[in-house]
Amino acid sequence: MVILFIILPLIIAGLLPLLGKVSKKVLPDFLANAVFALLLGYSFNFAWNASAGKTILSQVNLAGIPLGITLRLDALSLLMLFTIALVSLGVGIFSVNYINQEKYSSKPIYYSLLLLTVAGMNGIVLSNDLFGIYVFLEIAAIASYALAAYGLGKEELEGSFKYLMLSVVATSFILLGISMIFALTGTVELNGIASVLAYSKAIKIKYLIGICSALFIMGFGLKSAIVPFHSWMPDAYSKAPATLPAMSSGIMVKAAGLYVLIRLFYNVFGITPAVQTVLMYLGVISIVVGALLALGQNNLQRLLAYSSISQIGYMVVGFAIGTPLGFIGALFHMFNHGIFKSLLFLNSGSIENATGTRELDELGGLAKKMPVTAGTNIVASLATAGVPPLNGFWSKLIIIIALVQAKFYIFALIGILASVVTLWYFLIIQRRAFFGKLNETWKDVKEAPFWMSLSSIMLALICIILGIAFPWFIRLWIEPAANVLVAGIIR
Amino acid sequence: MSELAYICFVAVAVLVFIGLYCLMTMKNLIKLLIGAEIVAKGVSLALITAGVEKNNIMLAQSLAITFIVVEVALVAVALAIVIGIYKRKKSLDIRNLNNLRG
Amino acid sequence: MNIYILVALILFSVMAVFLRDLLKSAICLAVASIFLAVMFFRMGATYAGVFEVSVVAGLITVLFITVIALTNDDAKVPENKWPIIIFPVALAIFIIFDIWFMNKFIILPSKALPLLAQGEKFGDVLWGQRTFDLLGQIGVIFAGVFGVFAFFRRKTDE
Amino acid sequence: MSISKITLLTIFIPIIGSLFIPLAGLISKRTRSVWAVLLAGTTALLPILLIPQAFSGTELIIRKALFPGFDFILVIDALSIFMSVVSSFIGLLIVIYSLGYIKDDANQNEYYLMVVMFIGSMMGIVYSANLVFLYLFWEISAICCWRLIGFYRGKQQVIKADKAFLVTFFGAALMLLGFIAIYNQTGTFDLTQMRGLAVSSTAVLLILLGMLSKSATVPLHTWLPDAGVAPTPVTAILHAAVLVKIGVYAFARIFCYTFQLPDFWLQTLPILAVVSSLVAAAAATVEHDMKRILAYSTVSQIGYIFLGFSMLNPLGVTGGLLFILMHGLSKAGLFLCAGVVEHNTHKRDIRELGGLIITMPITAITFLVCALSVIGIPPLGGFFSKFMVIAGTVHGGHYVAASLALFTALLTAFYLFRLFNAVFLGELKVSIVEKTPAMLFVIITLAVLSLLAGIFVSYPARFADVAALEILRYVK
Amino acid sequence: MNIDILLFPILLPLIFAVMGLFLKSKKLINYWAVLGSAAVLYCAYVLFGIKQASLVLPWLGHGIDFDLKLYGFNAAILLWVNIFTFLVVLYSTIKMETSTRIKEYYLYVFLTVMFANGSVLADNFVLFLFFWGGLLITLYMLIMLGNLNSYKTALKSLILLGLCDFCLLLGVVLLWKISGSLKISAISLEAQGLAMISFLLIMIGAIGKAGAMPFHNWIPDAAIDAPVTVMAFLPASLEKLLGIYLLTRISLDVFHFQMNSPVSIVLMTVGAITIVFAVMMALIQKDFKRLLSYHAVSQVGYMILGIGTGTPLGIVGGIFHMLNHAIYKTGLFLSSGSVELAAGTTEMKKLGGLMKSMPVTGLCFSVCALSISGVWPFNGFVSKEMIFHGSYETGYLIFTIAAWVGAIFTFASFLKAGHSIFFGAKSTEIPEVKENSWPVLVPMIILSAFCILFGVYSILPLKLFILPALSGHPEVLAELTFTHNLSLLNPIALISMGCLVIAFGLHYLGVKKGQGKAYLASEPVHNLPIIKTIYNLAENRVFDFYEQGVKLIKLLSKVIYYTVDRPIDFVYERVVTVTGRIVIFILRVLHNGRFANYLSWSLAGLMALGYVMGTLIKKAG
Repeated sequence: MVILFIILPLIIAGLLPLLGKVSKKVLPDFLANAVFALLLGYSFNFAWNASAGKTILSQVNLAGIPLGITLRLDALSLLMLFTIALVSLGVGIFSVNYINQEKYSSKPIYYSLLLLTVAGMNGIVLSNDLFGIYVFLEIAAIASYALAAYGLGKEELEGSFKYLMLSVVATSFILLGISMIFALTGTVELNGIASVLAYSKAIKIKYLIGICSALFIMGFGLKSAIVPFHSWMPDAYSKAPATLPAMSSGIMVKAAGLYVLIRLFYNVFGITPAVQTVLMYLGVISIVVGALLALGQNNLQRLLAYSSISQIGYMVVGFAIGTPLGFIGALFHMFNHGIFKSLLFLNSGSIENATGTRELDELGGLAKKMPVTAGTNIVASLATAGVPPLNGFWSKLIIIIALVQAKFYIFALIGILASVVTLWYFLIIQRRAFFGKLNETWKDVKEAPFWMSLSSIMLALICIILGIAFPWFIRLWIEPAANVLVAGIIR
Repeated sequence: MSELAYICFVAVAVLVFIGLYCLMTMKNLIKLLIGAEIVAKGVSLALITAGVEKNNIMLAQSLAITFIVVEVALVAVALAIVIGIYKRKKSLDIRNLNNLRG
Repeated sequence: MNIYILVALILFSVMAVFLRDLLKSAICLAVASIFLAVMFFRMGATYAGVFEVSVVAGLITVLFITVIALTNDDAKVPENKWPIIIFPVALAIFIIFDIWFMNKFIILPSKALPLLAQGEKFGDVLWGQRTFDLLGQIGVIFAGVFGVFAFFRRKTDE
Repeated sequence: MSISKITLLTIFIPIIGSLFIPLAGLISKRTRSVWAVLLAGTTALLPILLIPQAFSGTELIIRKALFPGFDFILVIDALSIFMSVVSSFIGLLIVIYSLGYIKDDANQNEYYLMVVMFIGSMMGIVYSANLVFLYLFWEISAICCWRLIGFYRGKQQVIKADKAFLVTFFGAALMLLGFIAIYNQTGTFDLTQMRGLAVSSTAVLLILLGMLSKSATVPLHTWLPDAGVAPTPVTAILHAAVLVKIGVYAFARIFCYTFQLPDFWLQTLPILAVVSSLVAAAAATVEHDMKRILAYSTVSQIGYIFLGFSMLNPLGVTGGLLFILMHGLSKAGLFLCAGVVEHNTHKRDIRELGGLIITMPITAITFLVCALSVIGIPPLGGFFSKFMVIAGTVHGGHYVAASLALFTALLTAFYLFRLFNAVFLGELKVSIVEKTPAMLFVIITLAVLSLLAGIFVSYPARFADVAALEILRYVK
Repeated sequence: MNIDILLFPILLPLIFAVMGLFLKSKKLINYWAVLGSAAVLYCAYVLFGIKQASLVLPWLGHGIDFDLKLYGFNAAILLWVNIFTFLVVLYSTIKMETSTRIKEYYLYVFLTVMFANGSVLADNFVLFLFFWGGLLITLYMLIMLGNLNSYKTALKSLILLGLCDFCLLLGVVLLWKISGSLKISAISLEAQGLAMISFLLIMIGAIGKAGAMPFHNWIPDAAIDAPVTVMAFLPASLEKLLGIYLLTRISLDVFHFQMNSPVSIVLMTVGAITIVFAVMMALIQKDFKRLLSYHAVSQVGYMILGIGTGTPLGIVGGIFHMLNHAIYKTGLFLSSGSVELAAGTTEMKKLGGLMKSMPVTGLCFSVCALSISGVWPFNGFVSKEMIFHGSYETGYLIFTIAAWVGAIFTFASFLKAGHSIFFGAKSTEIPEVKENSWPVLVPMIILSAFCILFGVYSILPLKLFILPALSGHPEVLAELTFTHNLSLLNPIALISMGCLVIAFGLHYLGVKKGQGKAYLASEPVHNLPIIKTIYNLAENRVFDFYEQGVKLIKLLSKVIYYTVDRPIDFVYERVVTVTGRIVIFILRVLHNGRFANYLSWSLAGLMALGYVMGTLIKKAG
């Protein structure tokens, strides 16, 4: 029942506002998190199948009547499902306390929006249909526009509006691309497109595919915030409730952006050196620009947004190399980034929950008052910067190794130097928020409530454990997923 | 490519151009949404044209219909945001929406 | 004939963009939608045409007008003059570029119009092949509804 | 216990044990201190059990398969045992010293956690024969340093901590790139499989940058003087015992023991080492801050170790290894003496101090002994190490380098005595007596050891000889 | 346990030094020290009797062994080292009585003895350096025992001698490289090329220890700051012995050089310069100890000159002069200490006419002073004559003349000193003085006796102590006859006598000009036109190698610090951060929050993408 990944959150999302009349807090908390946990557990159900390299093309039946739904579950989509479930569980647990803040309220609506984003992402990941990808992308996107402005502050609305308008343009271009593909091949199913394109070698078709590729890179690139399509991200994140960026940067940019890109280029269109080159450069530019911009930020979430841009650059580069090692590195980094970046955003939520601000220069010395937040933040920061023995180190290492093996020495150097800058801005966070002398204003600040701390600790533990146990994780989850990409065009 | 499809694709390009031109130059939030709508029109025309081109108008229609539903939801949310902004800023000028920068 | 409809569509779109009065632009947009629907009919996409008329020309226009009414009074936004002045030139250049581009990179038009054969029924296609989209539509509608809810919720409904 | 078990325990007892320090701290301060000392003590004791293995002249390789290319490999030979004995022992002394030094400060749990983990990471670096794991432990030590330098949480402290972390991370990241370049060449990170391999100059440059940054050698050295804002035991541990030795150890392990250096670097390295020595010594002559002077002095002395190792002849390498020991003892002694002074007077500017020999005679004498050892005056240990390094340099044919190194030794004498005179001699400006027996015990131990290491130099020298032979086995 | 007898001279002092620390009473310590030095002296005497012995123990590997070797020459040096030690310790029992740090004092003295003995016996260069360098520390500590300012002088000595030691170290290492061995007695090289450099470096170590110019500056300062016993002990006796011992060994055994070879010229030049300039400085001193200390420097010049000649006579003379100098200079310092002990000052201006109240001291002083001035028949005369002859034989008359000039001013300055302190009118500035007790007098008497004995019966020390140095050089021995040295009637001896007369004349003139005040006797020379400015500069330490060196080092350090270190730090602290900030500023300005701006980036990005893709596809075909 692969469809459960989509149906379950969708149904609960629909029910929650109604049930919310019964119980305003406990029930939504419980139901939503139960769904996330269930999805997480359910994704393990397929793990052995997928790691054996099998692809499930599941035809959904309703009481024996076949419905027009074909879902594709291979190791790559399973990895994504797993990541989505894990991060959303973390975010869901975090929200239990977080959304109690006065300015947020209305938990049922909040959770149904959260569930809708999850449903949307699961749909994207499982879809075997280009148009289906678009539709579910819009579900996730619309829900996240609402979440981005959930506090209804004027800056939140501003960020949300820019996010929406830029996304609309992006999705329009995606659709233009889809219609071109449709006009070219007569189908929108991934394997259909792949099999048609596999036989067309004419130069004009190559040009057309090139144009489509450009459109998709722009569209999904905007979704995944690749420079120069990144500008919505800092604006949307800086004032939004911390759970949205955690969700969005943690998984949405990957599921809605990168995943689709690699799926299309490696499994459907077939990779070309042109796309590789373009992606490589975009990735490197993202790495550099994102890291530098993050360095100059004062708002914690804005900083983290730029940091996400930079980290996504690494993944893009990793994917663009096109070697198995590159895939492993990029996919592993994708997973890791989901964990530690959402942890970082959740930390910023904890800080905001405790102090009411996210401006770094107003903070200071919180480590004493909020040891859990500070500790988990160090773990996540160092993991992002690629400091061993945390998970981020291994993924970055693999990407850099792949770069060197593919003879992209300069890019490898840039990647390394950018990680120094990464460490730099994380040290700035540490210095300004946690590691300095206690700012007198915050002498009565308390540690984050139980569920928030729990979720932070959970994610931080994953970072540490993966730092040590990475070989097993790579073997079980990452390598099969990479093999899907290595295998090339799907049938 | 049929002549109809050719003409339609030109129209799609023009519509998208107009929409983007609107998005680039207009200052009123509602105007911007209208621009986005025009782009969306271009896109739905493109979908249908592709169906015509491939002789698969039924599939194209169903895609276009789904697209229209999505469009409605989007516009609804966007307008809700616009009203939210109007409530807080008493202005619909995009130029006032630059508190977030740097 | 097709070309006139398309020209009208474009014309109304342009008017929707450049008319000062928001109400008038919204109506122009609706008219453009109707022209688009006509085009759909002519291309055989009847269901899409109906949807275009009812939903886009109808529902969305209503939404626009409601919002315009809500924000009408003191929301006059001064627009720049130069976009209107430049627009015809830009459009002309774009069209020339577009035609050149399409001729160069995309296959040139062939005279023969294809037969608009209707092999399958629309319902079969929609329900048999695109159920996934319908599922998506449900999700989109949920998202839209809850999204709007989220924006118009009362802060103190705890 | 088997050798391999002892080695694994040496690495993992401090690293894992340190994680329980905060828990012990929840029980009581005393429990925590006892636990920390116990961990450090065990870590100091275990490598000593390995010494017979070192003299057996064979090496033992432990291999735990993980992921192709990322196997966990430990190499146990004279070199690694030598390093681990030296650094864990000094580490233990420093932990004991801290008992007195930071007993009134906040965040002690974190302090002990970081110090003990630091010792553990050093053990990890020393025994790792896989470049990736070497790097891994390398960065763990950097993290610990970062927290330790910023221990006092003042704005300046934290900024300097960040600087130290960034500079070393910068170097280390480039070093990683160098490792990857080698991986690209050989397909493995396993050092034991690459012996005698000729590597490209670029890879050498990249790896060298990492070593230089960690060992605070010119031009990547300025973080070290700035790290003087740390609590003193930390600076001591940073400088003398462990941190800066990491770089030279890695140099010995990677460039002397494993790879063949290109000719260009064989010619350039001595110059680099000597210049580093000289520049740092000059800076130490100009500075006024007690700890900064000592830090620059460390930079300067590290140059000698590099000089010795870069000669790749038995004399130079033995000298370098002995230097690690002698410098570890005496520089730790100097820093801890400075710590006693600072702890009691709360002053670090030598212009504000003076005449302390009257009130703090023990500190003054130990300082003097350690200073003489650092300068390299017999009968103290520093003499032999310096002599052998210079002998090695001359034997390697680098006459100019040797003379410059000696000139630097003269400068060393000059600035150390300038410091000694300013702090302990002349007019008494702050009259404060010595306290805290734990601290005095440690500094006396270090001074006595510096002296004994000189008088009974033949024992460590034999050990160093064995290690040097080991190192040079694959040098043509 | 079987301990080789060769270890005794090293271990005994160590035992006495350490045990001394545990003694409580001052008296006991004094006795303990005398006993200790006597024991060591006895030990040295026994060894002197043995003459030949060696001991090799493994030590550091690489050819660095714990290698001791006794032969005729170093047995003699060992004996003399311990004789001086014994005398100084005996003297110290009274002189240092008032010191509160007597325990430390004896500790350092015994350590000094240990190191000195060790370096004399060592037959391996590293072992030699080990002991040799150890002397630095004890010297430093001994000087520190002096007055409040002594630490500056102590540092000065440490740095100057440290410099010499480092040169020595480099020379040794170079020698090792060249010869492949570290065993002193096994190396035998021609002083050419690299070996010459090595020789010069080791030579610097040797003459630096002996106190030749320009490494002498700490000695006059120490004369003021350090206890006088320390002066008698180290710069006057032990360091001369050791320094010249090393110089002899390297010049005779380790390296060979011909007469008038470049090395020889260098040595002679250093010697001559040291003689002249130091004596000129000595001449004008107003303080007795300071005057003596300059002479201690000046006399080194003779020794170096003698050894530097490369002629048998010169070498023997140089070594003999070393011995003689140690004897009379120790005697002189001890007498100055005696004066200080009794009168409380050593400033000549304040003293006068002490002969009556301190006859023994005065007599001893006179003997030693005549001895140093080279008056027949005291020992100084014999060795100086040998050096004059030796230098004359080289053919470079200039060096001989320099030696003569030195002799003139030496005598003149001692006439001045003796005249102003012991003779002449009784001073009113000091209270009534009394002769000192016997432990002070006995050493002086013994030393004076040696002066006379070695002068009259010079063949005894030459046979007994000096000739062993030349063992293994039969060709040198063959040429050596001592007959003409004892004869007063050869031209060189006559000229030397003439010099003494000139000196007397100078003194007479000076006293006359100074209205009978003897301490002003040197003023005429002092006030000579050009010389006066030079003196002024010298008094302002312009020629002070140490002061100028320190200035230079400080300057150099500053230059390096501000041109290398700070700029590097500047890169980290400023350049990186500021560049980063500028780039970030530009990037942040670009992110101006305008929707149209962001949209235009996206569209421009799309167009660029399309263009790039197009060209790439075209390229790929």
